[in-house]
Amino acid sequence: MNSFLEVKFENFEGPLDLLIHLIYKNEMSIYDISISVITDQFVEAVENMKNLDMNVAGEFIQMASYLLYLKSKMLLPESIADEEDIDPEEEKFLLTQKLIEYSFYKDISEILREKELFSGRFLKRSDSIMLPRTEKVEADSYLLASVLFNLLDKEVKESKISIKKDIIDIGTMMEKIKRLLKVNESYLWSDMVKMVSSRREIVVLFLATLEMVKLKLIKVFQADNFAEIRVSVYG
Amino acid sequence: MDNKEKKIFYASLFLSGKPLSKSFFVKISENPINLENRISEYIEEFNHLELGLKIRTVSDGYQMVTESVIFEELSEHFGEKGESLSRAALETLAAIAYKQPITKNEIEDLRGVNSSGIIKNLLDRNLIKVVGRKDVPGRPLLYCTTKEFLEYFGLNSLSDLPTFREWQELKNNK
Amino acid sequence: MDNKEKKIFYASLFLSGKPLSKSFFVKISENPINLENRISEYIEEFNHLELGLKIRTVSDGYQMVTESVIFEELSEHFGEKGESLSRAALETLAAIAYKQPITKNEIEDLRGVNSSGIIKNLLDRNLIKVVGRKDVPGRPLLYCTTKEFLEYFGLNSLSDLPTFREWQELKNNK
Repeated sequence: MNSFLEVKFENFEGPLDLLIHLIYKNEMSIYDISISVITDQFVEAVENMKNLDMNVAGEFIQMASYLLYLKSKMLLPESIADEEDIDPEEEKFLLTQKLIEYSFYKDISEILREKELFSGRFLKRSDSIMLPRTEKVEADSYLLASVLFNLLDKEVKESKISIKKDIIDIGTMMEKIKRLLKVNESYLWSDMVKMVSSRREIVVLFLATLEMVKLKLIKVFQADNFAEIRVSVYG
Repeated sequence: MDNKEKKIFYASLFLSGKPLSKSFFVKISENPINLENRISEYIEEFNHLELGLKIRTVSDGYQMVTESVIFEELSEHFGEKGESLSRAALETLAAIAYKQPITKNEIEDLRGVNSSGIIKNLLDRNLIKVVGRKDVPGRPLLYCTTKEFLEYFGLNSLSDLPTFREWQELKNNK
Repeated sequence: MDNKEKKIFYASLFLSGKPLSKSFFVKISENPINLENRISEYIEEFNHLELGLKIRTVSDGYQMVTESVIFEELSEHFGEKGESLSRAALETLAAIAYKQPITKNEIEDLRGVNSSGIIKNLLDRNLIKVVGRKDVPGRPLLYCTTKEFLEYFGLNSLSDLPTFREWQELKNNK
């Protein structure tokens, strides 16, 4: 058995990486590699990997066939090679250049790894702190008005512009009272007043209550002068 | 050892940028006994270094801030952006100021364009706030202007805003 | 006066989330003559205070960071835990750093493997950026490293990395 069996795919970034591994293992000079030896071992490694892992990346297989082709060309006497064919020596040179360049980046990536580890120990804050503006920029309220009224165009009547909208009308309030009386049959008036939020709503509540008494939906009862007023379902 | 605790104290405040509570330091301390006293010393020591930085105690915590003597110089480069509102923001704000409480849809109806981004921005700037939901299908959020809005425009109350008639008069006299 | 300049220098670095360039300080300085020398003094002074903080020169500027001796204590509570880069990512970055601007095809040619996923990841992490298109058929995108790349690796500039020739000499002397 040979030592390349343990070669695992995930340990190599690509075919160039594996080639460099093999060159080191064989203690070859990267400037003078034996295409024949390297090809045999590369093909063997790829075959082994194929057995272990079906998803052998295409790049490895491509490199394997390229190396086989190159090796066969180098074995042939020069006279047999036809003219338009590649020059194996030239190809070997190009491959060597590629391997050298790749091993340069590989080494640089090791340097980067060290720098990453070192630099990562210095923590920083990545958002800037913004100082609050203290001076007040007094914008012009006329400008504000102008912007809106222009938007509304001239057809808008002044009456439509109200600062505070009435959210609650008597009808809505009557519905609210009905819902309340479904939960409980009767309430103290003082408690009902606590359920609304503004004076305006108290007035609406009062009017709604009167309206409902008139419609005989509810009745209002006071035991004595100044006693609590009780509101309850009619009937 | 003590030295390390001090370093961690300063470094934490630097990294956070925001106030860190006493309990945070108690939690990360190896020796929480008398920590508060030691922290007081660290703060005093730091504040004597004249670094342009100060550690101040805020409600139940500590914060590293810049010294106020260099505020002017710093605020030019590190001041909060955007003192002036964009036209679109002003339009949206006007719609809210005069029609509040108002939903996003109603604003968009008025302006005729999507206003989500601007509303978010105005909320972030604290010029408007959510006051509830409208009792219509979908129960959309209702927006109102804030106190900061009044301050920003130098108003005492919403009734100080020019009315339509005042605006018309002003416009016609131009 | 001098004191104020120093304070502004420290405070600016405290406030900023990014390294601040020399030119930033030249721009805000009232007296830019010899500023760089004074800055060197400020840095040295600061780094001697043993505050758990230090000012480092990086990415052609200055940055306030925490000291590495308290990394373990701080990292639990602070700092975005970015995963360290994969070997493939580092290799790709190395190729881009030396060959920029470079296309995806050229990177793949150098590495001998498909690199799309890694390029996307590096773009997402802001370590590389697109700087245009190459004037060849298909007009592929061109990539460069960013300032964040320098910051991430604690480099001042790309020239902090060995040149190809330096590397070859080192190799041959082994």
